[in-house]
Amino acid sequence: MNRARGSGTTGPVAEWLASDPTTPPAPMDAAPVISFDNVAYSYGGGALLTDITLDLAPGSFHFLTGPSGAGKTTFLKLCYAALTPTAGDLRLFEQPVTGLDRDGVAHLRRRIGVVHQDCQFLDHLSVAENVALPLTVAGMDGAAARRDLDELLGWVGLGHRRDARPPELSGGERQRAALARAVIVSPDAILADEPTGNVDWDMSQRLLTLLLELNRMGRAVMIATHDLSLIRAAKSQVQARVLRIANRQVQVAGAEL
Amino acid sequence: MNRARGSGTTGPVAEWLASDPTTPPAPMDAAPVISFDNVAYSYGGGALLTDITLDLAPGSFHFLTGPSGAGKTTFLKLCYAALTPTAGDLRLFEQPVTGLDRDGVAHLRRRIGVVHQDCQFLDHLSVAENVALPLTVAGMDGAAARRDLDELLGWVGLGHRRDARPPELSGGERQRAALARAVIVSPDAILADEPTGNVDWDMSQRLLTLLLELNRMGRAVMIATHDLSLIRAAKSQVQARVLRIANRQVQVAGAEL
Amino acid sequence: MTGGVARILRAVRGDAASDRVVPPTGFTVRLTLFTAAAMAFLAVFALALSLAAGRLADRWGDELARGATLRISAPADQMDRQVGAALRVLETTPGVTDVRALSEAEQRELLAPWFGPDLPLDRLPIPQLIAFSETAEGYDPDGLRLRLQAEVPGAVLDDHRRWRRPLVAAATGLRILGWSALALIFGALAAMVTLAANAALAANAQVIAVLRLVGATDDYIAGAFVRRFTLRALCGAAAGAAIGLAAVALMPDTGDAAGVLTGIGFRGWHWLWPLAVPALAALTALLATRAAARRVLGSLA
Amino acid sequence: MTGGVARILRAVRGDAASDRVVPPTGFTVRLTLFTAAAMAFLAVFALALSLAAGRLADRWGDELARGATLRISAPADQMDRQVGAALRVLETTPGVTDVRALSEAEQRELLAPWFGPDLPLDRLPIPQLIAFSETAEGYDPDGLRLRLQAEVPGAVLDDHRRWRRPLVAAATGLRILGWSALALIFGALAAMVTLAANAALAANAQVIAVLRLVGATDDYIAGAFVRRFTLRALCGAAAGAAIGLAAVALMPDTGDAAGVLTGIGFRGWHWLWPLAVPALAALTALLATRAAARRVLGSLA
Ligand SMILES: Nc1ncnc2c1ncn2[C@@H]1O[C@H](COP(=O)(O)OP(=O)(O)OP(=O)(O)O)[C@@H](O)[C@H]1O
Ligand SMILES: Nc1ncnc2c1ncn2[C@@H]1O[C@H](COP(=O)(O)OP(=O)(O)OP(=O)(O)O)[C@@H](O)[C@H]1O
Ligand SMILES: [Mg+2]
Ligand SMILES: [Mg+2]
Repeated sequence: MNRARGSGTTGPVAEWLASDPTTPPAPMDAAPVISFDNVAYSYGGGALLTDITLDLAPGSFHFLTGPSGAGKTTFLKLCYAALTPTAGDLRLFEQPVTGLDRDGVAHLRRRIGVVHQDCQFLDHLSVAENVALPLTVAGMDGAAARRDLDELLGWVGLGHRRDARPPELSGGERQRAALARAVIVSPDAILADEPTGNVDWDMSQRLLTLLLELNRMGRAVMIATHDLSLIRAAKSQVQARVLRIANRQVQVAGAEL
Repeated sequence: MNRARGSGTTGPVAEWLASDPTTPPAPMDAAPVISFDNVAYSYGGGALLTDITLDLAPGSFHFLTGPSGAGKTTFLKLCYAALTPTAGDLRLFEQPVTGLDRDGVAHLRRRIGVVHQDCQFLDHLSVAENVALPLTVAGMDGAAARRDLDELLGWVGLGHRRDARPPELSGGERQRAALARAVIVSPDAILADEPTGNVDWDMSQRLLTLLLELNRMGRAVMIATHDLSLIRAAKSQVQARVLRIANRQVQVAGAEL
Repeated sequence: MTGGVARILRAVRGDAASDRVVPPTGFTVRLTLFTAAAMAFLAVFALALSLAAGRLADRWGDELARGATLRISAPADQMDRQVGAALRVLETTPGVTDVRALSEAEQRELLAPWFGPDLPLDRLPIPQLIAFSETAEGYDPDGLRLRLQAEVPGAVLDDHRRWRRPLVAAATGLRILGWSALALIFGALAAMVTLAANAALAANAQVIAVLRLVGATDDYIAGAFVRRFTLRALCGAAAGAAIGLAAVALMPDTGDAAGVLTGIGFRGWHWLWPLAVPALAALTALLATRAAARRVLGSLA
Repeated sequence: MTGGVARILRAVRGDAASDRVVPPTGFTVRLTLFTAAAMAFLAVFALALSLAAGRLADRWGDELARGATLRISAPADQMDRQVGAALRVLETTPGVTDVRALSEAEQRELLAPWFGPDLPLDRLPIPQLIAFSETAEGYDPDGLRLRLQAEVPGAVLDDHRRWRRPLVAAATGLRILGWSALALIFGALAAMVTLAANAALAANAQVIAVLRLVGATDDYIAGAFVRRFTLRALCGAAAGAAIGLAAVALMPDTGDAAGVLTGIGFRGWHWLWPLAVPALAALTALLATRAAARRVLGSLA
């Protein structure tokens, strides 16, 4: 895809949430957002992940499962260039990660929204400022962006907490703020690590809806989770692929899920 | 109860795990471990919790549920004196928390094992040292304690990671280490905040078993969670009470769960 | 107070477990080490300066300023009588001591630079000099002048006071400057250690939270920080003081000729003073860190 | 190099957004402020000391040490001839300049402290003094003595060299001491700012991780830290230098009499020197923080 993102596409939350659910998904034969070719990773001891060959197309929706400690977070970190493969060829937006310098990685991150498993914030800024951080860093915080911010905070149920400091949030509120921060710039790819581990069922459905809408607008979405009911709920609404990490391999899970 | 805990009872993990499941529970009419009398709490704005009147008996098993942001973590923090009630009378081991000085709180914490929602560790120590930290602080780290430590680490599936540093753990591994740390001294009360939010179903059953064993030995256990299947699984094995926070009140949920 | 001392001693004695439990405090501790060394180095210099200035002030005050002379010019036949009268006057003046007429040899020595060693003193109408000292209380030069005018008409009192005052004032000022520099240096050390300890404690808020969670008391947590900063301040200050002492010892000593700074250095038991610097630095660090730890721990839940 | 300067300027110019995004760095920044102030204060003093020592060394080297005297004792009838011969010898000696026989009034003034003002110079066999100066190259005292021995038997050369050398050496040593103290002070400032910046960066590892996660570049992150530390160093050093200047200005100036330290102070355009101290401190802080930020950011993923 490689579509240049001008300021016009900045955080159009209103647009996503109002978007016609029948909008056709982005063509699946476009250039992959993330492309693994025989990638392996090891933290120094034995290999944790080997032989990963996989393409994430724009507009695709993936779940990532596997037992605790299997390597889900590690896999996601490879996807946003926080880790570099120990072997194989990994391309993000068609650029090989091994050829990226630190500034290259920084600019790449602006096209990828990430929800960390342990959501981290700038504790001296308000929740609203934290959610708007990707806009601030990219120098895109205009009036339109601010309107979108309000709407997004309302959707994830943080409208009344927008002026709180992150340490004053509950666990679930932090996760929602992290998700809001990840999607505020409407990035080309959204990677979420257990985004619903600390929220109740109703809220997890709300968050899923948000991600589904973004996916319908052509964004690639990948969610690492061990919550099978979340996967089932999503599968009823979108054509999602479930990846399973087992025996150091990333496999596409069958229909049993 | 107020039973003095000598060094003989230090971390007898072997004992719990091998303990006869028919061991009679501690008498429910003993003095309550934690006793709320018309307690209220507010972070400064409106009241978050009001009118809490509740006793936690030794050997009792409680679940705490409620939507995200309802006050589950806040309630637990009151239970281990990290917060002081803004109104009402709260007693921990029959001592009023308002009469406790900082050293009093410190000594109280040695009788209460806590699993924080965001598990925090000392990043410069190994996982094993972190799990043994309550023993170290209390000056009880003898050879027996070290044997128990190994067994406990094995049970929560961290035997092979014992020499890793906490930042090198996966999200689920951190939660398991936090639970192990909370139970290592076999404290009189165990308070766990979403202890299974990041682990898969099999592991959550393993962790539940550990807590059930401790409960069978007379320890009071309270688990805040939004995972209804965990509650269902526990209810089939123990007489657990489910508390639900709604409308700023802590209510005992009916049989519908 | 003794309870406080016992607590301090207990705090310093150490506990390997609690030392290990608090993480290496990296830069802030290195900063303390460095600051203590730099401050001790400066303290040794300030000390040397103060002591040298003190010696100078004493010397100027005692010898030079308190030595005065009386010059008697008279016809040869009246000389002995006038000298005798002057000696009597001086000996009865309160505040005057060590009165002594200069011998011929002494006068000759004083004049040699000007007239060469073979001056025929006996053939010249050279005045007689009477040297005397002043006690600590001093004498009244105007009263003395009046008495001499009446009894010894040929006497001229050479009072060194006119250039004594600024000199002694300068030396005393220098000594005050040295001691206030010392106070300033220890104040700066205390401030820097406090800030460094605060920074270390603030950076370790999570560590403190974890330790409180598992039941560590404030003393246990603070102890590790206090010991670490005190020990680093002691080591740093010892190194700094040693370097400072070496530098002072290496300074060229040109004796009295060259004035104040070149006379810097320690004499006799004064060499013991700089040894107190590391101890004082450690004490400063201990108190500063304890105060900081107490404040930070109190502010955390 | 100009690219580097442009980058530095860009870094200092500031960006409100990135300044806000980095949290207040509390104690470490306060530490920088304080350190810069203390160091600037000391730097001003060291500067004053160096400049005063420089003045002293120049004066001793030029005036005092280069002045020498020749004393001629001779029978009255030979005096004029010998003085004339001595003047001729001196005027033809390389390295000797400003040769001048002292007038009667000058000799009287020199002797007044000893003999009183009404000394009958014409009736006394008083030697004649000839004063002369030495050029920068100096003269050969042994050669001069030999020539005088032959032509002016009554002449005695009073060469001040024997006490000139240690004095000039001392003043020069003092000047070197002052400048090395300055270098040391700025080195210490750089070390402390580096350590403080490192501590600040290390304490903000989470902030940096969050900023990197949302796509902030290293320059953006480092810029906020660099600006903050540079500004604080500038402010602190300005305050410290101002206090130092005030202290120097308030020191009692007893003129030449009191030697080195009491003559401390700035003369003429030398007052401009201390103004450079804050600028230099800011530059030091800028470079130190930039280096620290680059290192820490590079070590974080
Ligand atoms: N920095 C590191 N250094 C060494 N080992 C690491 C590091 N980070 C993770 N690991 C190890 O790699 C394995 C995979 O970790 P990862 O975080 O990817 O698991 P995960 O699938 O996300 O698990 P969870 O569901 O518990 O979050 C774990 O065993 C973990 O201990
Ligand atoms: N320190 C604080 N200051 C102000 N408000 C706070 C503070 N801590 C928590 N809150 C607010 O109090 C409410 C309850 O928080 P709490 O953490 O107890 O919720 P919770 O039930 O644990 O939620 P979750 O399931 O999301 O963890 C939340 O709205 C939260 O924003
Ligand atoms: Mg993970
Ligand atoms: Mg919570």
